[in-house]
Amino acid sequence: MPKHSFNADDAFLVESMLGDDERLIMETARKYAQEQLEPRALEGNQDEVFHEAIPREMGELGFLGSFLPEKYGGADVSYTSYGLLARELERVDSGYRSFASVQSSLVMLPIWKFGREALRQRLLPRLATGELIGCFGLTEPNHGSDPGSMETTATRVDGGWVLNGAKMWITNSPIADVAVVWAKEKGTDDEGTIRGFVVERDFDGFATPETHNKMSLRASSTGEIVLSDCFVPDANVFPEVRGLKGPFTCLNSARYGIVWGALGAAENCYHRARQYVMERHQFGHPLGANQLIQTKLANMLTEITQMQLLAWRLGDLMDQGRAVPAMVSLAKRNNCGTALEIARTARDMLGGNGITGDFRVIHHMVNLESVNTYEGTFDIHGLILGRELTGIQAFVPRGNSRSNGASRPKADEKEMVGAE
Amino acid sequence: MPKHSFNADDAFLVESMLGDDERLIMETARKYAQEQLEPRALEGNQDEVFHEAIPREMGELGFLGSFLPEKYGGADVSYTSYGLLARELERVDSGYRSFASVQSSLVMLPIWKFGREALRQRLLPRLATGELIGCFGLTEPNHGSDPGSMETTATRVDGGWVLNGAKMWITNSPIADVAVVWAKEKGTDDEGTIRGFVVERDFDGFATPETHNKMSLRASSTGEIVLSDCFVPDANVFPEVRGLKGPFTCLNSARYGIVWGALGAAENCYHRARQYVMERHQFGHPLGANQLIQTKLANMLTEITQMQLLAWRLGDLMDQGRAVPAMVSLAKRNNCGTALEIARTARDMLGGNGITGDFRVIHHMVNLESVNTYEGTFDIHGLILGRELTGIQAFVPRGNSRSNGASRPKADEKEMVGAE
Amino acid sequence: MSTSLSDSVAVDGATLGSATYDPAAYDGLDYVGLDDLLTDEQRAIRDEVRAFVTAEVLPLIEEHAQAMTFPMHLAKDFARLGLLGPNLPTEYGGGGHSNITYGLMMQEIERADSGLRSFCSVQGSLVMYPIWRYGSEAQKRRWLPALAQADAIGCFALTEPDHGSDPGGMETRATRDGGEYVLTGHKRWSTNASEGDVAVVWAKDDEGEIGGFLVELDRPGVSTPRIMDKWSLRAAITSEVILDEVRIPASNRLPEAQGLKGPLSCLTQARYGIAWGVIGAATACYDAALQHAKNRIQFDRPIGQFQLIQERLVDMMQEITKAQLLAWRLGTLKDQGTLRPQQVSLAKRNNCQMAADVARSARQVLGGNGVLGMYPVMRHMANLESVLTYEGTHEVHTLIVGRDITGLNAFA
Amino acid sequence: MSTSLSDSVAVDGATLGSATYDPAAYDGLDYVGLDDLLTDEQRAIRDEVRAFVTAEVLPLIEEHAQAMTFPMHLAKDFARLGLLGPNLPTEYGGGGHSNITYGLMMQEIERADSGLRSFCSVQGSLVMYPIWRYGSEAQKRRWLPALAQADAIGCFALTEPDHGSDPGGMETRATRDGGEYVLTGHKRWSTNASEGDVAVVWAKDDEGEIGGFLVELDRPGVSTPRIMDKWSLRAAITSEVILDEVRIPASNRLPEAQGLKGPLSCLTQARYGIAWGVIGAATACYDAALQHAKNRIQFDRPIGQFQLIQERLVDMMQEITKAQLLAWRLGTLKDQGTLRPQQVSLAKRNNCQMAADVARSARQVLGGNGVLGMYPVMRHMANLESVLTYEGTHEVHTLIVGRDITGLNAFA
Repeated sequence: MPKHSFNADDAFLVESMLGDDERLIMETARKYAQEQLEPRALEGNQDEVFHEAIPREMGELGFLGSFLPEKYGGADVSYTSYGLLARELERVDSGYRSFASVQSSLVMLPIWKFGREALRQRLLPRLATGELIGCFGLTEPNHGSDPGSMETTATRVDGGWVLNGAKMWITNSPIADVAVVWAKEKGTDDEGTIRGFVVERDFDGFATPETHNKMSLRASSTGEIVLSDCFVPDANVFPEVRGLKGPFTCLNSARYGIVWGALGAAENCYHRARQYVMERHQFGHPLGANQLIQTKLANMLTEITQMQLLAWRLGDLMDQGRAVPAMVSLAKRNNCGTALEIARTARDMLGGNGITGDFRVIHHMVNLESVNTYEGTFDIHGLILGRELTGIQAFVPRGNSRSNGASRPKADEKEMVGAE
Repeated sequence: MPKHSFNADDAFLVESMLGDDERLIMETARKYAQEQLEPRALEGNQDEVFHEAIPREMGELGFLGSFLPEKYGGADVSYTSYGLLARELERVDSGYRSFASVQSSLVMLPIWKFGREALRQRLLPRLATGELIGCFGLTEPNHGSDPGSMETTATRVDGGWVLNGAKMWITNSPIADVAVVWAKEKGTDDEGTIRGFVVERDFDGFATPETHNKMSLRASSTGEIVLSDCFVPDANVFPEVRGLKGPFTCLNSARYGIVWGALGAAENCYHRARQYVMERHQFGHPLGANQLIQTKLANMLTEITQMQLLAWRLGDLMDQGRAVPAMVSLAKRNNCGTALEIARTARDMLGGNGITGDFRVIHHMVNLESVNTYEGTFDIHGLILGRELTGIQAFVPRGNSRSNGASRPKADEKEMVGAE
Repeated sequence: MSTSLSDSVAVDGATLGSATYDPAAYDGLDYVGLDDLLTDEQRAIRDEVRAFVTAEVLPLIEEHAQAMTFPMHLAKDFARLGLLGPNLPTEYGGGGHSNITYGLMMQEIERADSGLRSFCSVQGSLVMYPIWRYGSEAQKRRWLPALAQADAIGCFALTEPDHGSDPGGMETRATRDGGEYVLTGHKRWSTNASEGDVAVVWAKDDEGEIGGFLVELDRPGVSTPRIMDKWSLRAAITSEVILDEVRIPASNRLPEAQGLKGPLSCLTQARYGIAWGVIGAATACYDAALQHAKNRIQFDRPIGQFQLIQERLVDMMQEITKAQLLAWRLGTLKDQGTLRPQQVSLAKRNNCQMAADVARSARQVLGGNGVLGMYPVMRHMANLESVLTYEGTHEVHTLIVGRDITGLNAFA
Repeated sequence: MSTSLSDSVAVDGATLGSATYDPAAYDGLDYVGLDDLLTDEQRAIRDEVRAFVTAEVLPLIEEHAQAMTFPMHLAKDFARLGLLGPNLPTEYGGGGHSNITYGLMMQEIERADSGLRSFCSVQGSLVMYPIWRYGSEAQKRRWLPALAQADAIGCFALTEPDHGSDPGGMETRATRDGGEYVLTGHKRWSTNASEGDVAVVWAKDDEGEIGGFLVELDRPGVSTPRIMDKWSLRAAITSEVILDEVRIPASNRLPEAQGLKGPLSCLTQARYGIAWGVIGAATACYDAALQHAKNRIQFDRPIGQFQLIQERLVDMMQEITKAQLLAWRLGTLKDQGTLRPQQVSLAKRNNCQMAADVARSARQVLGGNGVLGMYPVMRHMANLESVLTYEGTHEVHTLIVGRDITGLNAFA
């Protein structure tokens, strides 16, 4: 075996499998993220600030809805490229990747896939430039993992629908110009059917109170969507899509982005920990001279290499049109859970300094608590995979205290999520 | 995302990345292993039997030294193919893969790389057919992780060398016709230099007592090599190679095979556990209907998918000539440690039945204890990686009770192993 | 070095390389002074069993495990040492000891092998206990003294091939026929059955109620084929119990045992013993790993100086110490009569997983040699796979305790 | 639903969706009857502190953590409750309590926040203890009653920016100049310093020996900039202590403290308190997770009925219970006077890791809401990152205990 050098950041040379276009996008995103986002991230986390220039900056570089056709302002890039973007943004902060994921996968994607042509032409180009900001309203206070039980309603009226209800944990909502909102038909023949609506900032009865004092994702903006007799014209309704298929299409795309994003956060924690233990001396040696420290680094690198390969292969399969949702569940669950563990270990390796924002690792650690939870928790994705492997849904417990089988919801209608 | 079906044995469709030749080899090996080896494995483990027909069967199918040039009896196959072979053999039993690894990577490889042409021509073709069986003598009773301290000596005499010493944990030794033995020059100008020798069964002073009552790898043959004034003619000495570079070249190749082999064992445990929990009913439902069981399956599949990707990518890099030893350490450590965990979980999922040989999982579990230990333990590969990442060797502790820096061995001369 | 190393390996102990392990040097583990919580008598009994194990059991146990034989001659020694039913009243031959003493005994005997502790658990907790608790006076007088003295060997027949975690689903039937019961069914995983004199068989009667029946194993229609293909508890006899229209007098039914509560109460007794016993297995593994770490030289120094080895040793010791505390607390509650089965579930779950983890880690400390019988670790590790599983798997105890703390039933 | 949900979130408690958590319903955790091991007085004191925490501390702690302020008005309450130096003799204002009582107090106060327990630990174990143990009679009389009454606030200045795990490498110097010492150096991670009256500063004297010096914080040359950028222990004041040729009378040196043993003995006291304290933090997290699991409805039933949730809850409860036993045993040994520092290391290592693991798992049970201040879990989780690290990291304690059990030194 020849003595090539070993790349401690890319142990299995995954980046060398990328195409030239993909590499260019990756490098552009890395440069932007490190030069423009990293300097703002400390303040963003410390003071709960999402800097308002960011959307347009990202739009200018083509980072928003990049996989959309050019006619709608996208760049028609591969899923792999979309993933690489997410990785570079989250290498700085999960909050920045969350912003871009929501805008791209949860707002632009459904408008493109489900919206009427006029709506597409009116909104997508301006969402792509970052001139407009979007958010996605699925999760409700009492319905996180179980969106099929949502309580928000849409009542048919002349020329449109009237929406009532509240959504929470909505990234971007306080600053959003448009919201993709999911609600159940009420008073129609299809009572209870889930439909999608594009609500705009100036509609009456639309409010988005901000959620303060989060201990996670502080560099992004989070709020609610409160809908009080909010009228949405037919032009803003998704005409065809029904049921949870609509939001799940969006979530699949967003989860795919998270697979890469969590990798970026983990890589950054590993990188910072490695640097720290080489610089910090105790007992006359760098911390990195200790067996207990070296094997922590080795574990991190081993996990990261596998996360890289999973993300790369998933992108490859998406680009070939061969991916299925269970693959996304597998990778989302693994990469988020592993990234969180890596962040905790890195925090620990930084000792007392690790609790300060300056060293940035604790931001990743607290962010990843959300990332591991939203868009389907670690446990829920385990059960999605388990259903795939056994053919049996185990979301709903069979405990003897509820012997009435009739009350058991249909598995297909109930995928456990909790959106971004 | 289209609704392809999900492959529960190959979640990320890794096998679809193989070339046609590779797939053919994989399928041939799988058929042989399942049809010829699987029926013998229970007896092999129960009664400590390595069935003597196996070497010639494998030889006939071209499984021994397959990566060697055809002129020496090999088939010039890719490293990926070699890995696929190892995976199929170890899917049945680590003992069978061990036999083939030793023959291929630890005996044929060094004779081919380091031996004189006459020796190659005399031994390699017969080793390739399985007519001759080889073994590899590096590890000594007091020197497992630290082969540089070996005590076996080679004294120069007219026309050859006289060897004295003992090696242990030698797969195949009781049935071996030739042994590749490593010893230190004694009484020469290069006193202490490690050299390689090919000892043959009929040489005087060569004995190979068998190790009985192993609780691991019982389907393969293990013994010692005892050398008592054993004369080895110059024709059987490796003329050029010096130091640990010789044995380490062999070990790198063997470790690479283990990366794939451990994957096969893990896949088999997962497969058997999955089958069991679907067939076994408790409280009126298949065990597989339980959340606690489903997430165990999901974890196994997630780990196996990553092991597959690691092995595939490592083979790819080996075939491109871009692999370095640290990559092999990373993958060996990960895949063995993970396979052992998977085997333990699978054993547990089989409940009481899991302790019987019939269900085969416990064979994998006890085998993998050895596989995780030999050719560099989990910890040692962690420190090899750690050295790569920090530039500092931490094999040798710096504890204050040994303040005499002079006694510290050179890191390069001391890679911790423990051969097969 | 002209003689074989290997021939002596599994038989004589540590002759491979430098000797790194001396089982006679064993001195238990007591990092937080738990000995002070014991009475003088408890310590004396504990030390007596420990010395017996070192002198009489350790020299032969590995050979029995390899050969899949049970050292039946030890049964009389167990009786002499009071290991059979130690916590039952002396009236019927029990030891009249505290439950802590009982626990310490199980701990020491399992230091040798989980199979030997299983033997004692079955005899004491699964056979003598139900006869004492649910039996008639005649049944007590007939069996308890003989069982305590190892003049009779008992077994417990509850688990069926298709009903492991779910004993309520049992298919074995006891049909009343005049003054007799006719038993038919298939039980599995019964320790001692093929060497035993009597089985406590759990079966459903004509009303579908679960009852306990004493079945002498020489009755027509009983067969007890051994389960031979075991990789765990090889030094214990495990058998099936196949009942083909076996007739027993109606007086062989345990009069006071009604419903699943009967066998479950026995399991609680046995699980209590397991929670203590596995501490012995774990400590044996820790001791072997610690001795090896101090004695094995690599790179010119003991491997115990490696941080990674110390981390393993400290983790083992830490987990054993906490398991000791838990077992001790369990014992005091049991002696006070306030112990709840769910507390026993917690300790069984924790301590078995602890012991399995310790054994696995110890095996790694021992390196390649750790797979050989010269060290007790691989054997303990394999044994503990059974101990993890029997008397309620980890998952079953999770759901028992989970139900206790949430009030919600999550059994599938 | 026309009003905002979020505005009230972090302030008022559980208004998001259905209320799933009521901090006042807290009743500790006692799965194996450990209360019976306590005296009536110990239980009464424990309950008094618990009630105080529920009534006076919990309503305001989240706000302080968010704002990075310490609720200094509580210091007087702590004094009244006897939380400052509870195990020191009453002669100088200490509480004269047993060490178990001291531990219980720390447990209850850390149920609210690790930062509050840190405040008490610093005042009692790191300031009052060294003055009591190593100080002159005059120093004791001058400081101990005032510190016990919270009339004076103390801090401990040992760690330096480049010497965390390795205090022997300290660079701070105390140079003798006639009747004075002149101190120069830079200390970091000093709780309370910027609000304090006196610091126990550890420095090397002209002979290179480590000594303890009482430095009034209003002396010229002392500055104590706060460390503001913290994500952990935000409700505690953490500062640097920068000494620039600070002159103190020679009589401010602690006469009996010689060498590293001085500060290390203080750390042993504090670590003892931590081993108890983190149980409170862990139990608070467990309680929040358990309540949530029972109350949060998804798929028409409480999520506590999910096996995966029960598994988490049982694991948490199991680990907390063992940590309680370890702490209790530590306390009895300390009260007997036989406690060794290595035993404290074991408990600090085990219990802090336990608490961090419990907090992390509890956070997952809480789902998305778990990142908000309406539940105490995210705050505890973040706090415990500091507690894991300070007073000896997990790795340092591994190597301390490892050296103890192997006799081999593996510090790099």
